[in-house]
Amino acid sequence: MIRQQQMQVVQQKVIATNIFELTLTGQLVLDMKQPGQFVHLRVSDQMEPLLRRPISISSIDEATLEFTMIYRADGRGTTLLSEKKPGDQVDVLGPLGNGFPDDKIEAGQKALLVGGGIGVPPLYELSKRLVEKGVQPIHVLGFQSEDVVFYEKQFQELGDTHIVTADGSYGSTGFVTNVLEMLDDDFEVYYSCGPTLMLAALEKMYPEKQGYLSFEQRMGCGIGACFACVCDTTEKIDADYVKVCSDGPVFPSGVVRV
Amino acid sequence: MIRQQQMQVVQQKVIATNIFELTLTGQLVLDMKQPGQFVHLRVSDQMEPLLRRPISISSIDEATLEFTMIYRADGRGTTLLSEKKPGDQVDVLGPLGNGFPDDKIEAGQKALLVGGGIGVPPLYELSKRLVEKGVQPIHVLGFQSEDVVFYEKQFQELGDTHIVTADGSYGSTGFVTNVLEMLDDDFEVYYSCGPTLMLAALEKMYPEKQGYLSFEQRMGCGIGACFACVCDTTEKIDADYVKVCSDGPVFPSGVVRV
Amino acid sequence: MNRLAIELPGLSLKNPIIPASGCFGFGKEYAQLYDLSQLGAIMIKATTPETRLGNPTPRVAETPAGMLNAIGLQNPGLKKVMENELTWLEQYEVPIIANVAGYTTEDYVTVAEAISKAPNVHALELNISCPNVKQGGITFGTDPFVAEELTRAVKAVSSVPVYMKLSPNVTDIVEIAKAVEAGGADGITMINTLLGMRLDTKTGRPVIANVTGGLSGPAIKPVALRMVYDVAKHVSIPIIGMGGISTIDDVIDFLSAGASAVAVGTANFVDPFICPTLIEQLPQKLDELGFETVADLVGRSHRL
Amino acid sequence: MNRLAIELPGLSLKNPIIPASGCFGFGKEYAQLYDLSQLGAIMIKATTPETRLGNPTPRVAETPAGMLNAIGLQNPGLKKVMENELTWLEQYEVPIIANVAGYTTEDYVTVAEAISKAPNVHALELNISCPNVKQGGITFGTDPFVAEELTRAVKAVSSVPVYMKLSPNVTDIVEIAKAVEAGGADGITMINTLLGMRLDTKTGRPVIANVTGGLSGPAIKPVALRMVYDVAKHVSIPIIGMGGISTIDDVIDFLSAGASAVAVGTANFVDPFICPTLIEQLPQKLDELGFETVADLVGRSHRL
Ligand SMILES: Cc1cc2nc3c(=O)[nH]c(=O)nc-3n(C[C@H](O)[C@H](O)[C@H](O)COP(=O)(O)OP(=O)(O)OC[C@H]3O[C@@H](n4cnc5c(N)ncnc54)[C@H](O)[C@@H]3O)c2cc1C
Ligand SMILES: Cc1cc2nc3c(=O)[nH]c(=O)nc-3n(C[C@H](O)[C@H](O)[C@H](O)COP(=O)(O)OP(=O)(O)OC[C@H]3O[C@@H](n4cnc5c(N)ncnc54)[C@H](O)[C@@H]3O)c2cc1C
Ligand SMILES: Cc1cc2nc3c(=O)[nH]c(=O)nc-3n(C[C@H](O)[C@H](O)[C@H](O)COP(=O)(O)O)c2cc1C
Ligand SMILES: Cc1cc2nc3c(=O)[nH]c(=O)nc-3n(C[C@H](O)[C@H](O)[C@H](O)COP(=O)(O)O)c2cc1C
Ligand code: FES
Ligand code: FES
Repeated sequence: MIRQQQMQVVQQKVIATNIFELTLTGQLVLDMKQPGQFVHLRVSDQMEPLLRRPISISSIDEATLEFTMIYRADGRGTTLLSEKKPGDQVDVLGPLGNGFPDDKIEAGQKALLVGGGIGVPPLYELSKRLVEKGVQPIHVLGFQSEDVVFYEKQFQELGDTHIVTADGSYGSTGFVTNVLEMLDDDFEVYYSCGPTLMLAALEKMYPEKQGYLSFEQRMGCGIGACFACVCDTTEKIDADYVKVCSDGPVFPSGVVRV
Repeated sequence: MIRQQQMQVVQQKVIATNIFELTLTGQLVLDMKQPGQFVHLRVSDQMEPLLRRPISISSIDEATLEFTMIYRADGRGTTLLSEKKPGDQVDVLGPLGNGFPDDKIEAGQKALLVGGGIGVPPLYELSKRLVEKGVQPIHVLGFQSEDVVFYEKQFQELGDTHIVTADGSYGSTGFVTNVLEMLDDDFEVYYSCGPTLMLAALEKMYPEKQGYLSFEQRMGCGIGACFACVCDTTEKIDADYVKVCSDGPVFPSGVVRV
Repeated sequence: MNRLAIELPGLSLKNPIIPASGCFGFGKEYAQLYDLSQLGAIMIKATTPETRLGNPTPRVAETPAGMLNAIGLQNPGLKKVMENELTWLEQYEVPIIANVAGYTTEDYVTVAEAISKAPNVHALELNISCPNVKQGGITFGTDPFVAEELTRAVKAVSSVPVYMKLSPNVTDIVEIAKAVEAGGADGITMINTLLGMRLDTKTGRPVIANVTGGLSGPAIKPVALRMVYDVAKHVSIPIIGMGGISTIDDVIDFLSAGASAVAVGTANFVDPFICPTLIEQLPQKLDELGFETVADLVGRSHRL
Repeated sequence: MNRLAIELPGLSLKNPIIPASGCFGFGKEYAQLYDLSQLGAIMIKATTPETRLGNPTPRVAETPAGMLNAIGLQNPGLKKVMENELTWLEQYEVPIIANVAGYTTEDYVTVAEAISKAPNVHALELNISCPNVKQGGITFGTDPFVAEELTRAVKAVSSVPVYMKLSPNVTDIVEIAKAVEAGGADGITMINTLLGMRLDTKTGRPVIANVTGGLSGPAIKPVALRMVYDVAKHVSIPIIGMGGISTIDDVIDFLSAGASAVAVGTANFVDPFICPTLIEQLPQKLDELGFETVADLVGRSHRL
């Protein structure tokens, strides 16, 4: 169920240059069912900035009623968000959208998880759930440069983790595709979140594989009412368009025209 | 000199229902020369609420570089201001305008200080300075009701203090004029800040006395450039109009057409 | 007696709060959050004769205390709206105001004639002002003669009262209001969005793929309020006011300026529960202001 | 070479940052805060033939990310402006753009002819769009024919280049821009304020004594930017852009949209040091964006 709730900041931490990890707590966590879903946050009680910001859920802890997000403080909204301190309230609308299905793969099989920059966070909860299920995840995570790399250790604890930076300042040099070319493709399903160009490259690289891709669009309502976030579709599905917020943000590969 | 400075909150205290006492510190305090001057505050770094809020200086402490304001949290801006905590910064433009002159009266003489509601604060610094000078102040302070009375003790320490409330819930009942009618008029100068109707009543009551009245107007710039805050004048002065922000807020009685 | 009730041509509103067209889809999404029967009415998304896929994305951009949109009237088309959306909405006790759009008088007439026959459509709102669509559209709302003729044409075929939705992008909105009144409009809804633009400062490119978009949200409230106030002075048909409403005070201001009911658009995106919240706050606000009914409050600024 | 310099008819600007008319008086107040010689130019307060006392107060009201004003062109009149204000301003190395207002063509002609002879007045800005003044004023800016004729009349008597200041309260601003260009205008300044209103929710009364006022500040930036972008596409005389500018990104956006320089109004009230701050930030911003000069940046959105 979608709810709107004032949730409390438990922790706010800088984990890389301009990259923040924010943990909130509240009952709404109990409704978070799938990795890859997102929340729509109000960053201010004032009328400016006005709109909510969509941020992916990066890990969920039902026991403590806490969930964590990782985001880059970039524009006005995310900068304000980064100023929230423990005890402050954040107005959360969520959980929204459809995440990564974890029922497409079985214990003992391998899964490929490919993240680009600020698209990495939702893969963390996914990977945890896959591991719990007995699936073996392989992580390929691309970043701009060393100073914005985050969560390497956390992913390593869950499975093989390859870091690649565009400027070569850490891990291998280049794009995630450069790493992927050198890896076996003995995985069952791939999951990815990151820049659209990256998602497009993956679809091209693994035309025969089952894949799940998380897309981004500018949003208004976040719940499917305003038609701000539509994407064109391919012949693969019947609909003329899909909405990232309510039909996605995760779609099977081949559905969204990239 | 007028300056713009990020000043630090030292203390924020509720002193009556919705009435706050806010103490800030910074070098700007050294420029505060006169009781009755005001500061123009930005209450938010965001674009809404947009304009600065004019608030009177209620006491000045050069030694500690601190000054205090007393304000009612009413609209959007003052409510935001009331949420500032010790250590937070407030963007202050000031000191602005011309305050109450304390050179119109001599040691041993009596001064009448009449304040209405949120017009009371600037009289506090004035009274302190008069007392320092050897002047004997009489305070007549009007409020709506008991729950919004403030600073009674502080004024009592400086001189005779009469409290009057409109609903009679504290002190005498009625308006400041009801109290004034019962007092001697053996004072040299009167000083007042409060609703315009009150100021007008005072001028009528003491046509022969020297008086100084502090006026309010909606403001834009606060420094005399935008012509938002003009008041009509009487024949008593040459100018067709005066600006509350830069010519006032304090004017000799009889200057502003009320 | 219901203090919040308002009677308008075709519309017996249990309260004056209506989600604005394009900001509420066809209600399905918000129905997940609360019971739509609470609402005064629902203004559904613009409907055109055929399916429309709208503009390329990005379609929205944030601006100071506002937002731009260039959705481009995306909608499933008349047939599907009637079969799927309106039928689905019948489960709720709420009158529907069908927003009608098009590029020719025939488009409007086609949609108006058909959609006005749906049992739960109690009024039409003619979107003659959408600034997002390149052909036509814009002219209907900016030329008094054209606006009057269109009103007349639609009135001739509609089975329910017709409200004309005015564009604020005009020199003289009173002139347009008078024209649609002369054309037989039963009411006016106003305002649609102001034409605006945002650039990506880094690249210099428009953020909205369509280059320009419609500005809505709190930023435009002063313009909307002024227009409602002016139009209310000069026409005698009722007005449904909108533009930046996001608090109960905003509702009061539009009613005071002469609107008989209000629509809430952008604020739904900021707070999806805004409409029920406003409905809940209204009685207490009436008490505070010393008014017995909403109807008593309508137009009070003109009576001072 | 000065990277920030811009050459416009009559104006050799050392940088493109100009305080907007009515928001900076005649400079005296801001001169207490910083050296006015830093500024690209100064647009002084509207000058009319005679002293004017303006509208009753309240004259300003805050709105979401904006403000309304109805000052009503208060100014000391032509004679005193020339004798006191302009003479005083001569101590600064800064070109003055004299804002001219009036209610008849003769008013404009009288002020323009005289004030254009002041040694430090390098250009005129004709305020044909002030929405605050009840008589006249409004028509000059909303009718293309009238605007063209007025331009011609003023051009005939002015000793310096003439910029026409456009009103945004029109259906088609490009039409007005083309008209003033045809009338011989040397440049355009835009936009003036949008007509708006605020009510006191408690009483239902207009907050501004004049009932309506002009909306300015960040709220109107999207509208202003769209208009500058559209006009730049259709005229070849230069534009000085304004409307809601309060950050260096706003400056870049207006230049990108086609303005050759910008004016900053309301933001002076929020941050009295905004103009020198923007001037200081501009070179670094040019570096970031990879532009050598301000001139290179002008109109880049049209070249993408
Ligand atoms: C489903 C989804 C999940 C996301 N998850 C994450 C995440 O986990 N971590 C993270 O750092 N970022 C995430 N993003 C991107 C994030 O929403 C934007 O970075 C953020 O909205 C930018 O806001 P701002 O205030 O910093 O920028 P501003 O420039 O002030 O934003 C202005 C407007 O544009 C919108 N906007 C700007 N960039 C984007 C963008 N890339 N996508 C969508 N809207 C945008 C804003 O929401 C706002 O409405 C996600 C986006 C989507 C759609
Ligand atoms: C010289 C001067 C000194 C003042 N000193 C004090 C003081 O010491 N303590 C105190 O509580 N109040 C004082 N006021 C009044 C105070 O400025 C207003 O209460 C405050 O601006 C209201 O802001 P808001 O955000 O609460 O209201 P909002 O309704 O959000 O304000 C909207 C706009 O109206 C303006 N405004 C609203 N009421 C007033 C008013 N009464 N006077 C001027 N502008 C107003 C605001 O500044 C703002 O621009 C003073 C006013 C002036 C002119
Ligand atoms: C995303 C979006 C889509 C809109 N679509 C329509 C539409 O289809 N038909 C219409 O008449 N108005 C449409 N509008 C305009 C609104 O109905 C309303 O007139 C306007 O947004 C002003 O109200 P607001 O400030 O409360 O949003 C749309 C507005 C937005 C923000
Ligand atoms: C208080 C105030 C007074 C103004 N007076 C004038 C004026 O005298 N002449 C004029 O042409 N424009 C006047 N304007 C309009 C501004 O010059 C400018 O065009 C408008 O405010 C938009 O810019 P901004 O959003 O940066 O304020 C005034 C604006 C304000 C806020
Ligand atoms: S954001 Fe409104 S439909 Fe997706
Ligand atoms: S507030 Fe601008 S002149 Fe007084």
